[in-house]
Formats: sequence, structure tokens, C-alpha cells
Amino acid sequence: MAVVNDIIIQALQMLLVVAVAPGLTGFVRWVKARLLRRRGPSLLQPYRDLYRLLRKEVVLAESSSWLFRAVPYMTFTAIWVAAALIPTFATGTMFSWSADMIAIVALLGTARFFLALAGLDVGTSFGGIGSSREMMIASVAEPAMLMAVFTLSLLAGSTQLSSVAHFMLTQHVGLRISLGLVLVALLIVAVAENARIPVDNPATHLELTMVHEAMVLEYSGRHLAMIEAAAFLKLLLYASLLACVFLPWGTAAVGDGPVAYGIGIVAYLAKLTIAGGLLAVFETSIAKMRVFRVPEFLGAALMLGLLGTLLLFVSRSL
Amino acid sequence: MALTLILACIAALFLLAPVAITIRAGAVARPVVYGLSATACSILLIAAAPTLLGGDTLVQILPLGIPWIGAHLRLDALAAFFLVVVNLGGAIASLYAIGYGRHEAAPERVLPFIPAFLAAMNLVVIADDAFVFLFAWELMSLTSWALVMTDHRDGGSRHAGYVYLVMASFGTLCLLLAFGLLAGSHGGYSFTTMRLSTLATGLQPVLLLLVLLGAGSKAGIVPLHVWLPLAHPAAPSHVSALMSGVMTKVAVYGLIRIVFDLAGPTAWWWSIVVLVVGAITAVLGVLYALMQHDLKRLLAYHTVENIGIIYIGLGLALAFQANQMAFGAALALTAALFHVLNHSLFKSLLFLGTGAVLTATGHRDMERLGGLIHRMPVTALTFLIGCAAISALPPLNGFVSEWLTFQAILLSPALPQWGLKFLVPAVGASLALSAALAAACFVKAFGVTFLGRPRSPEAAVAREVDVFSTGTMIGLAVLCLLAGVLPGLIVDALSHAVAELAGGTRLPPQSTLPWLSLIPVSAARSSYNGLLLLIFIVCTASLIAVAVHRFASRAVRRAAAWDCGFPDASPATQYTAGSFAQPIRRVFGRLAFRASERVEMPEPGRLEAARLHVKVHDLIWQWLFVPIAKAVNVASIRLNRLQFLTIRSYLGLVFAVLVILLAGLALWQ
Amino acid sequence: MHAFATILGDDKAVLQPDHRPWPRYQVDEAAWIRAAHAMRNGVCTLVGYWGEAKQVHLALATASYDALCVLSLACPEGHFPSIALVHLPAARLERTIADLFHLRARGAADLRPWLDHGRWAAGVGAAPAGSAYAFLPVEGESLHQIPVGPVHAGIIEPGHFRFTACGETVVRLEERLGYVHKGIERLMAGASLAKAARLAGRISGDSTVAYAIAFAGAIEAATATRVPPRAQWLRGLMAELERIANHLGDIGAICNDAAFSVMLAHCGLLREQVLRAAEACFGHRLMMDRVVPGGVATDLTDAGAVHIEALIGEIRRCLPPLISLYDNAASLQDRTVGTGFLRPELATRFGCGGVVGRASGRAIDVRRRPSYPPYDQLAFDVPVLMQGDVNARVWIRIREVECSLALMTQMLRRLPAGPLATTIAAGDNAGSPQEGMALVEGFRGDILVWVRLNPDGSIDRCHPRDPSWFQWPLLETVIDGNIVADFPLCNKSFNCSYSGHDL
Amino acid sequence: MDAGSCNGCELEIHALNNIVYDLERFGLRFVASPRHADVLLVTGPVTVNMREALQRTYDATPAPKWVVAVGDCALDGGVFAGSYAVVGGVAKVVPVDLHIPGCPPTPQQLLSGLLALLQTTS
Repeated sequence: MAVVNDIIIQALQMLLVVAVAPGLTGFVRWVKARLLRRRGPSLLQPYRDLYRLLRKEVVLAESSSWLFRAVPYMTFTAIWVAAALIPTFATGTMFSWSADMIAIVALLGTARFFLALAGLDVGTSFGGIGSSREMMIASVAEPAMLMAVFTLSLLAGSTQLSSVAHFMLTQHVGLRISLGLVLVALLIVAVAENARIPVDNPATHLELTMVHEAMVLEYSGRHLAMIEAAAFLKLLLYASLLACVFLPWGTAAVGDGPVAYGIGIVAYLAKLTIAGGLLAVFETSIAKMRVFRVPEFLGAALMLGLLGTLLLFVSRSL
Repeated sequence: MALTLILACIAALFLLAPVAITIRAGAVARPVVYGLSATACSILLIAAAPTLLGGDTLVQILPLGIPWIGAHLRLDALAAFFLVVVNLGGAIASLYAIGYGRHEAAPERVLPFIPAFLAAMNLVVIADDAFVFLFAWELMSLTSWALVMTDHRDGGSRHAGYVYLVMASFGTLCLLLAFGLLAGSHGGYSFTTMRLSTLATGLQPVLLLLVLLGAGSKAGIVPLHVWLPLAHPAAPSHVSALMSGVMTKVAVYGLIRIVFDLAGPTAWWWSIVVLVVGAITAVLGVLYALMQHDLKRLLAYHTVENIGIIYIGLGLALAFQANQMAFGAALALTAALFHVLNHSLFKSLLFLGTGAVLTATGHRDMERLGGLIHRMPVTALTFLIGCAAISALPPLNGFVSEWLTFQAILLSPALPQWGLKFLVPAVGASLALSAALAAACFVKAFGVTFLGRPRSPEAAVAREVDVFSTGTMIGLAVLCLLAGVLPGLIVDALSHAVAELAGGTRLPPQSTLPWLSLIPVSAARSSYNGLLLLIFIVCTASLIAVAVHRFASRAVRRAAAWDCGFPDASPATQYTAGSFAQPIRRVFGRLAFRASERVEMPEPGRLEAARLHVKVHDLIWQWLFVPIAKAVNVASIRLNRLQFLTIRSYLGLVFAVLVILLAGLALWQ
Repeated sequence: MHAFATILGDDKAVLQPDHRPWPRYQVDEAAWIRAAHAMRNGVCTLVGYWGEAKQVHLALATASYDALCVLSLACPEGHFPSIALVHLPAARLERTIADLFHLRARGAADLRPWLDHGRWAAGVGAAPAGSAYAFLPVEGESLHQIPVGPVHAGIIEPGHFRFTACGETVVRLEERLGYVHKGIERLMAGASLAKAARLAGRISGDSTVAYAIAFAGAIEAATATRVPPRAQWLRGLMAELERIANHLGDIGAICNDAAFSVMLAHCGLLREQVLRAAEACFGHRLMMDRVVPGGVATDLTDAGAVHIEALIGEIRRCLPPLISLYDNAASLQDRTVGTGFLRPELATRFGCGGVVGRASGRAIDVRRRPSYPPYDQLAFDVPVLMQGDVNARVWIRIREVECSLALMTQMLRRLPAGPLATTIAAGDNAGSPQEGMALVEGFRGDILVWVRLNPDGSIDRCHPRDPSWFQWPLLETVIDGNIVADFPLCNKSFNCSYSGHDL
Repeated sequence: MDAGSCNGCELEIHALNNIVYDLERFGLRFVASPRHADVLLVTGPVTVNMREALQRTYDATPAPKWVVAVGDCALDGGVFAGSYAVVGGVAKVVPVDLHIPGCPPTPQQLLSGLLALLQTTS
């Protein structure tokens, strides 16, 4: 019975993230439009876009290989699995102990690895630009993320997200310098990894400045739908991660019962709304940076993460 | 019994060398020699397994070598583990070579040396006295040097061979001196005596320096790595696989054997040295690798990076051990040994894949490859798995050993020394950095070689390679996957070797855990389950694929790649390896290589060629080896003068030396 | 006259009658080559260079634009000495002459076709059909090419850019234009005045007013027609409206290329208000076909004048906060300052006009000199900067919007009454064909139109020369020292015309 | 895409993105690659030099797809009809589903045209 219950909660968790992810992106776009005094697209637009793309035919480049066709599914799966491992409305779900935060970072790395390969597969220069820039950014972003993860793990004494979330709810936390550093580092990484301004422009129409878009320029139809959905999920993943660690309130634990789950879901959606709104405000107020400023920007995140870890090595109370 | 069998096999391998010389008729010799080598390696592998899995330590003394000492041989769990690594690599490389060797231009320059090389590596591992160890070590160097010189007409190969020979001799000399220190004034050259004697504190730094110079130079730690990217690629590909995948591991074995086993208790600052060396090696190795566009050199530099990762694990183990934190030491050692196994698997796989590409196209310069995934599907798939594994992507094996290393790092705030408190986070950051850069490097390696469009006519007509080659590559790829999804089994298999080194402490048994999870410390702290992750990923992916294919449009149309409406079939319009790495070179290379770019752009309307000049400096070569070479040169010219002195001057010199020696002796007393 | 005396030499040059307002001389090859050297030495500036059946023409200005003239060289053999051999900015014009008129420039280094892609019907172009275009060589290790266009990701006109780069470092950029070549010059030949005026208004849709004024100006010069003052002032008003609309659009678009969408939103709104005002006052958002030879087609009502006054007030109110937004966004300044630097001496050598030239210290504005009505009676500034980067080009645009607002206020206040147009009296001197030339400052720079009328009043030959001819080549060089990702900013800050260039 | 227009139509298409017309609120947006597109907005008389590019863009777009010809030139070449360098209307190269007239059409006209297309297709 408990196992069935576990499976149901886990499945619910997975379905929830997939269902909510396009909505979060839609919400961010909507808030951005409102900030520019536009009416903006409907919140449901990302869902419609996905549906529309799924109904379209796929145009494959002649020089593309099986890898090109497999990557959308691989990327989506890796990100979905990673997103499903992050506690959203309930902690301690069934699979959460099969991989910890380090594995989540690595799963995102897997998704990126294959997407970058897909960018190179067709053999166009834009795909190469995208892949090359993406890997350059990732080569700093990933260590920065890992250092942030280290800091959290050292604080909570665990690399398991559920344990971290539980720890953050306890009285031992308090205001710590290291936590503040981690928050900033994670925010920077989240912005970079989700191809948002100022690192990339999700709405750009300039082939030469794109990062993420350049890699997927060749994709169409259902493949593009999978890639877009993966991008939505990734944004949600980072929002959930930040919410889980820094706003752990209201999260249910497995076995708490339906009411707690309900509260958990409502709290989760509220947290996402806050995250999405903040992202939109931030993006509207800043220009995209030069490509070679990005490593400096992320290098700051890496340093912050490292500093956080260092502080904890020196004293558990910092 | 097992040790006798092992010795017999080693002897058989040694005997195979002269046999190979006698049956020079190529067509027969190749399958015979490689087939017998593979068989011998397999037997060695099986013979070593019981000891690895907890069997008894076996000892044997043969009446060989120096008459009054004999040859001491010993098979403990650590040696057994390295025997497994050596012979797994050896067997697979030999099998591969049955097919690959067909394209050898001069088989007589390869065939005799391979079995001898394999035998020498085996002998290093089971040696139990300094004489056998050094003899085998030197033999290993010489046979591999001969293999590096296979293509001796090529100037590059000759240069590589020269540098390798110098570095190898230097390394052996250092090891000889190290053993001299360990043996002490009693002169007990068997390892058993060395274990019992302790080293004077004052000599500890000297010993560490000598071991790092001796074993480290063979493993390729920075700054002693310079020979490695020259020598490994120069040899035939299966030999490259052996040198990179296996021989560097024997070098790691040498370090472990001396530092953890023979040297006795070590001071905590040893760990600092090893950690710093490891971190620098890891980051610089991968940065160097990123700058390469010769596939084999890229892989060779990557070996440098992985040695760095292993050293980080060993350094952590030393730190824990010096502070009596046996559990941490066990975890760090497990991580390091796991990475030894992993690296031997995926690096062999990648070198064999490169060999296949070389066979099929004649190129190992990535700028002349491309699009091979269409023409060499098996090689491409297995190479991709190797790339994913070496980039530490879950659920493959590379991730597990890095994960274990990270777990060990997370245990280290408890270390009392301030130096370590500051150093370990930085080491963790460099490990993370090198992992991320490795991913970039292998996106480049796979993407430029196998994806896109062919950049040369040879790449456009490449054909898949023979069954032996593809078969061995598939085998290695499967092993990479298995080691990734069943890490618990491997951790358990390593536990005896780890326990030997970490004073009896080992990780809790893993294979009894539900779902074959990996829980090194405690479930609340960290757990990883590669199997479940794999099942999870496979199920989800198939579910999505089925759902999408069921509900979405299934129409597929092939069309030209989107070219902005300007059709240009030239492969020059795709990214090159150099271009791919340029942003990273720009970010990290200024510091690491003093890389600079200068563009000469003619004024608009002028028809002259625009030019790009890129300067990348190998600072270590420039600042360390060039001055040393110069100094040696100058010194030898000076010494040369001594040949032309008068009798009186000679007598005067002898007298002066005598006086100095006597004075020194007097002061010493 | 004596400004060009050294070029013209003794008395071999023959002054052609009926070429207004500046003289045209029939010259020999020696004078032709002297002209090339004069341009290279910076004594003169190349203003126009075009061909016809058996003749090539060269329009020159003194360095300060206080005197202009046209040199014509007959080339019955089908070839003429290359100017580009001496003075590189002429290269593309020379290649165009070869494409369109099969006249070969002797000694020219670059013989590749320019506008002709080898696709036109047999005999029209000079390029062999189906031949691949040879891009210029680049040397270095691990280079790759990035072909961009003609179909772009954004909503821009078609053109092909070929980057040769190593990763992000651009080693060479080469343009390949001609995609929008519509054969306007040939369509003009023989066209009636009305048809030709419609065509002239569609050479470049963003500068339709400027082109229409230039075309009308050339026709009026050729026929010595006196345009009623009110028409001249209304033309000025329209031209300034057009300039403001385009500059606002450009400022927003440049910022948007740095993903700073707030500026685009605000500038887009202002631009829309300008276009709506244009529609309310002149009946067309872009004011196409409102300027006709002889005058203007629409009058400005009093309500219209009030509307424009209100618009000026609105822009004056909205602009300062936008300027400070631009100036204070550090992330944006980081992208624009120092990016896409154009050396002032290159701008001068190429005779690069407009915003691009003025941002690189070239203080040339044909409204000021040689000037034309109504600007000869108005007071205004010509903002000039020396920095030559994207930031400078943005600032010049901002300053020019302010200048235009001041100009419009003056024009509205002093708008004379009177008729809107007079008829063009063509063909009354049956002797020699009437020829006219006009130089008008569009928002991109100086537009040159040269016409020759048939005796029946139809067009014999019309050559419009867009300012972009002298800006496109410079775009290739400003990328030096910048990375691939900075090109869109450079490109947008130049905002050269494709349609006006390709014709 | 621009197949040879005078840039007038592009200016008005740009205006669709400004906050007055705000195309995005209808769920319509401009995409970076024909692979991502449903509708090709083609302007201008198709020039001979652009014919192949237009054809390739059309081929690169996945079905179902629609072509909207924008402006008078796109119908039959407009004032440029008859030139040696102009093919003529867009329909001569690719099948056109909708034509929005005007020289150039105002953003309002463009918007209503696109919305009409949206209505008929969905």
C-alpha cells in the first residue's frame, strides 16, 4: 500500500512539473509584456504552441543523423527526470533517493551535452556557434552550480534535496552568510542556464547572438516541441530548486495525506509565481551582455559558491 | 597456485616476444601473437580475481635476479585489482589488434613488443622487491618506447621517442633513489623489509619528491606530462590505448604502493602536495586537451586530466589517513581506484575508436574528419558512449567515481588542518571545473569527428571497420555502462584492496542494499542509484517517444539544411574544432597559455587575404624544460673542457676533490 | 569652376550645356585619372559614379562640398580606366557599371560581378549564369565560415554576409548584395514622369520622402522649374518627419539588439505616433507619393499643423527620459561603447555620409552645404562626434532627432502660403537633352539623383545613388576587433539600405 | 521574409511588434528560422536574385504552412512589374494563401489579414 502511495505521489509530482512548466514560461512572458505596457500573450500560449508544433511535420536536414532525432527525447527525459527528483509539493518521494543534487546537476549536464551535439550534427555554422557558446558558458556555470550544491550539502550534512529541504525548515538555519552567497550564485547560474537575459535572449531574432536558439535552429515539428518543453521544464526546475531550498515552507512530506498535499501544491504554485515575476522584472531592466562578459558573470557565481563552501569549511556557523 | 599461474602467463608472454620475431610472416603472426596475448591476459585476469575478491595474499620467491636476494613476488588485493585493470585492457587491446593490426605498415616493429610490454606491466604489479619492480618498470618503459618508435621514419615520432626515453630514464632513476631511501642503511630491498622500517622525518619530503618525479612522471602529472601527449599518440592506436588506459594506471599503482604501503605513516602535508598536483593536473590537462585538434593528442592530454582526478582522490585519502579518519580514507581510495578502472575502460574505448577512425580515413586531425556517424555507425555509437562516460554523465561509470570523489570532499570539513580547510574547497572547485571542461572537450571531439559533414574526401568515403574492432569497442562500451549502473558491485570488489590500504576500514557492503543503491556513508546523507536512474530514464524516454509518436504528427520530410537561403555545399561553413574551443581558449587560455590572437584585416575593397595569427604558448615547456635543456647543454659544454687538461691539472683536481670529501666527512661526523 | 581646375586641366574638358545646377564636363582619360588621384589625395570626394550605354559619369565634390561637378568619359570601345585602381571606394560602383552596362574598368583588381548573380535573362547582366561567387581569401588555422542571409532570422532586407571566423573572432567579413536588384534604372528609362516619380518613391521605402525630393529636385533642376515656396517648406516638413521616425526606430532597434527591449518599446511607440501624425496630416504613414516633381501632392491643413505641433511637444516630453534611460543603463553602455569603431579617416576617404560619417567626425550634411530650400533659410546644428562607435551613432541619432524637432518648429512657424505645385515644363528646348542633378539629405545620408529627360518629357536616364554605397564597405571593417556576436549591433547602428543600394 | 521589397512593408511589419499593435497578444510571433514557422510573410516583387532563396525558405518550412503575400508588389510586381530582374508576384514562385494589399499595407491591415488567416485555419 505504501509503495502504491509512493508511486502515486511520484507520478503526481512528475505530471505536475510537466503540466506547470509551460505555464511558468507563459507567465514570465506575460509579466514581461505587462512591464512593457503591452497586453501580452495569453498564459496558455506556450501550451498552444506545443500542441501546434506537435501537429506539424518534421523537416530533417539531409546531413542529420539518428542522433539529431534522438536528442529531443534524451534532453527532455534527462531534464524531466531531474525535475522529478526535486521536491515540489512533497519531499521524500520515491525516486528522490536514487539521485542527489550532484546527480541532478549531472543530469542537466547530460541534457546539455546532447543538445550541444545536436547543434553540431547538421553541420551548419549556427549550430556550431550555439554549441560552442553553450559549452563555454556551461564550463563555468556547472562548477558554479556544483559549488553552490556543496555549500548546501555541507550546511545540511546531506546531498539529498529532501534532507536539505527538511534542514532548511529547522531552527538551526538562521541567517547565514554562506546561504546568501549560495542564493546569489544559484540565481546567476539559473539565469545563465535558462538562456535568459543578460546571458542569452529568449526572444532574439539575431542568428549571430543566439546561444540556445542557435543550437535548435534546425529543429521543427514534434522535435522542436520536445526541445521547447525541455526548456520550459528547465526553467521550472531551477525555480523549484530555489523554492525548495530557500522557500521550503508549506511543502508536504510523503505520507502526510491529501490535505497537506493540497497545501503543498498551492504553496508550490505561489512560489513559482514569485520566482517568475522576479525573473521578468530582472530581465526587463537589463541589456544582454557581451559574450565574453558571460564567463566573468558566471565566474562571480563560481567564486561566491567557492566562498560559501570555504566559509563552511572554516566554521559550520557561517 | 594462482600466483604460479600468473607467473606462467607472464613467462608465456615474455616468450611470445621472440616467437613473434621468428614467425615474421605477417598474416599468420598477427592473429597468433595477438590471440595468444589475449588468452594470456584473460587467464591472468581470472587468476587475479579471487585475491581481489578477498582471497589470500600470495607470496612467492623465485631464485632469479640478484643471487642472494632472489625475486620476491606478491599478490595482494591491491595488486590483484591492478592486474585486473592491466589485463582487461591488455586482453581487449589484443583482441582489437587482431583486426586493427592488419593495417600495420611494419608489423615486425609492433608484434614482438606487445607481449613483452604486457608482461612487464604485469610484473610491475606483482613485484615485491625493488629489484624486480625496477627491472619490470624499466622493461615497461623500453618496450613501450619501442612501440612509440614504430613509425620511426616520422620526425615527430622520433622526437616523441627521444623525449619519452629521457623522461622515462629520469623517472626510473628517481624511483631507484626512492627505493634507496626506503631501504635505508640496512639495504633491505624487499618490500617486506621496507614496510617494517620507518623513514626519518627529514627524508620524508625527499621521498615524496622522488616518488612524484618517478611514478608521477610516468602517470603524466603536470609539469612532468610533456612526454605523454607526444608519445601516446605516436604509437599504433591499440598501443596508445594500452599506454594511456593501462600503463598510466601502473604508474598510479607505483605511487599507491610506495606512499600508502611502503612509506609507512605519512605526514598530513603529503596530502597537500598530492592534492595541489592533482588539481593543477586535472585543470591544465583538460585545458590542454581542449586546444588540440589531433584526436589522439586530445585523448592523451585527457589522460593527464584523469590522472589529476585520481591524484585528487589519493590526496584526500592521504589527508584522511594522516588524521586517523579511516572511513574518509576508505571512501577517497574507493573513489580513486574506481576512477582508475573507469579511466582504463573509457580511455581504451576512445583510443580504439580513434584507431577505427584512423583506419577508415587515414586522418586523426579532426579538421579533416566529420560526418562519420553516417558511415561508421558502430564506432560512432561506442565512441559516443565513451565520450559520455569520460564527461561524467550519469548513468555511466565516469559519473560514479566523480560522485564518490565529491562525497569524499564533502566529508573533509572535519579535517583539522587549516591548510587543508582552505585547499580542499578549491580542489573541489577545480574538480568541478575540469569535469565541465571535459564535457565541452568531448562535445568537440565527438561533434567535430562524427557529426556534421565530411571535411575531407577520405572522410566522405569512410567504411566501418572490422568485426574484431567493433566487437571490442562494443564490449568496452557495455562495461562502461555496467560499471555505471552497478557501481555497488565494483565498490564491493574494491573493498579488500581499500581495506589493505586504509588499515582495515572499508565502505559498508553495497551489493546487499535494496535496488543495488550506492550509499557510501548513510542514506540520509547521500545515495545514488545508477540502475534505477537508468530504468527511470529508459522508461520515461520510451513513454514520451511512444506518446509523441502516438499523438503527434508522424510526418517526416528530408530537406536541405537551413542555409539562410544561400546554398553553399562547402564544408567550410561548419564549425571547426579550433573554432569550437576558441571561446574557452579566450576565457581560460590567456592565463594558462598566454594565448593571443591577432587579426590582419585588409581595408574594405582590397583583395588580399585576411589573416589570423594565433599564439598559444606551452608555458611549462617554455619555462621549465627549455631552461633545463639549456642548462644541461651549457654544463656539458663546460664539462667537455675537462677532457683536455694537463696531467698537472688533473692531479690538482683529484686532490681538491679528496680534500672536499674528507672535509665533508669530518663535518658529518 | 576653379575648384576642379587641376583635374580638368587646360581646355580639353568640354562643358556640357543644360546640366543643372552643377556643371558637367566631357573629359578625356587623362583628366579621368587625375580625378581619381584627386579623390585619393582627399582633394575631392566621390559623390556618384554611374554608367550608361557608351559613357561613364563621375560626380565629384570638393572636400567641403561647396562645389560639385560631373565628369563624363565616353568609352566607345566598351572600357575605361579604372578609378578603383587608385581610389578603392569606387570599386563596387565600377563592378555595377560592368554588370549593368557591360563597360569594363581597365586595370580594376576586382572583376567579380556585384549586383548580377548570374540569374538574369541572357544578355542583361555580365556574369556567367550559375557561377559560384568567389569570396575573398582568408588565411589562418581552424577557420570556419558563417554564411548569413539572404533570408535572415529577423525582419530585415535580404543580403548575404560571409564571416570567416575562428570561434568568435571575426577574421573577415564580406558582403554579398544585389538580392533586391529590381532593375529600377532600366524601368525608369522611357518611363513617364509620373511613373518614374512613383518608382523613385519606392527605391527605398524608409527614405521615400527623401528620394522623392531628390528625384523631383533633379527633374526641376533639369527643366529649370521654380517650385512654389510652400511646396518646398512642406517637403522639408515631411523630410524631417521621416528622419525622426527612422531615427527613433533605429535607436530602439539598436538597443533591442542588445536585448534591451524597454527602449524598443518606448521608441516604437514614439515612432508609431510620428507615423500616425504623417497619416493624419499627409494621408500616408510613410508619406509615399506625397512629393511630386513640381511640388507636393497634399497640403497641410491648420488642424494638421496643430497635430504636428502636438507631436513635437509629445516627443520633446518623452525623449529626455529615454535619453537618460539609455545613458544610465550600464549594461547597455557596455555593449555600445567601443563597439564597431569606424576610423574617421576611413569615413572621410569613403565619403561616408549621414549618421555613420558624422559619428566618425565627417561634418558633412548636404542640407547645410551645398544646401537646398528650405534649409538654406533655416538655422540648425549638424552634430558631429569623433568616437565612431555604436554609442556615437546612437548619440548622433538622438541629437538629430532634437535638431529635426527644432527645424520642424521653425518650418511650422514660417510656413509660407501659396500654391502647392507647378507643372513641369519639359522639352521646350529641343536642342540638347535636359539634365539635372540633386543632392538631398535622407536620414541615412546624402542621396544623389541624376536625370536626363527626353524631349517628350519622359525619362531618358535616371541614376539614384543611395548613401549606403559608401557605408556598406565600411561595415566590413568595423567588425575588426569585435566578435561575431557584436555584428548585429554594428549592422543596426549603420542601418544601411539594401533596396536603395541594389536598385 | 523579404523577397525584394523596398523596405516599406518591413517597416510596417516591424510596427506590428510595437506596443500599439502588439502582435504577441494574439499568440503570433516572429520566429528565427523557417523550421519554426507556420506562416511565411513574404513582401516585395520577387526579384530574380531572390527566387531561389524564396523557394528554399518555402521548402524548409514544415507543413502545414501558409504563405501570406504582403503589399501590392507581392501580388503582381506592382510598380516593378516588367523588369528583367523581377519575377513578379509571390504566387509565381510559391503558392499563396492570403494576399494583404497596400503600398505598404498599414499595420492595421496586416493585423486583420493575419487574424483572418488564423480564423480560417483553426
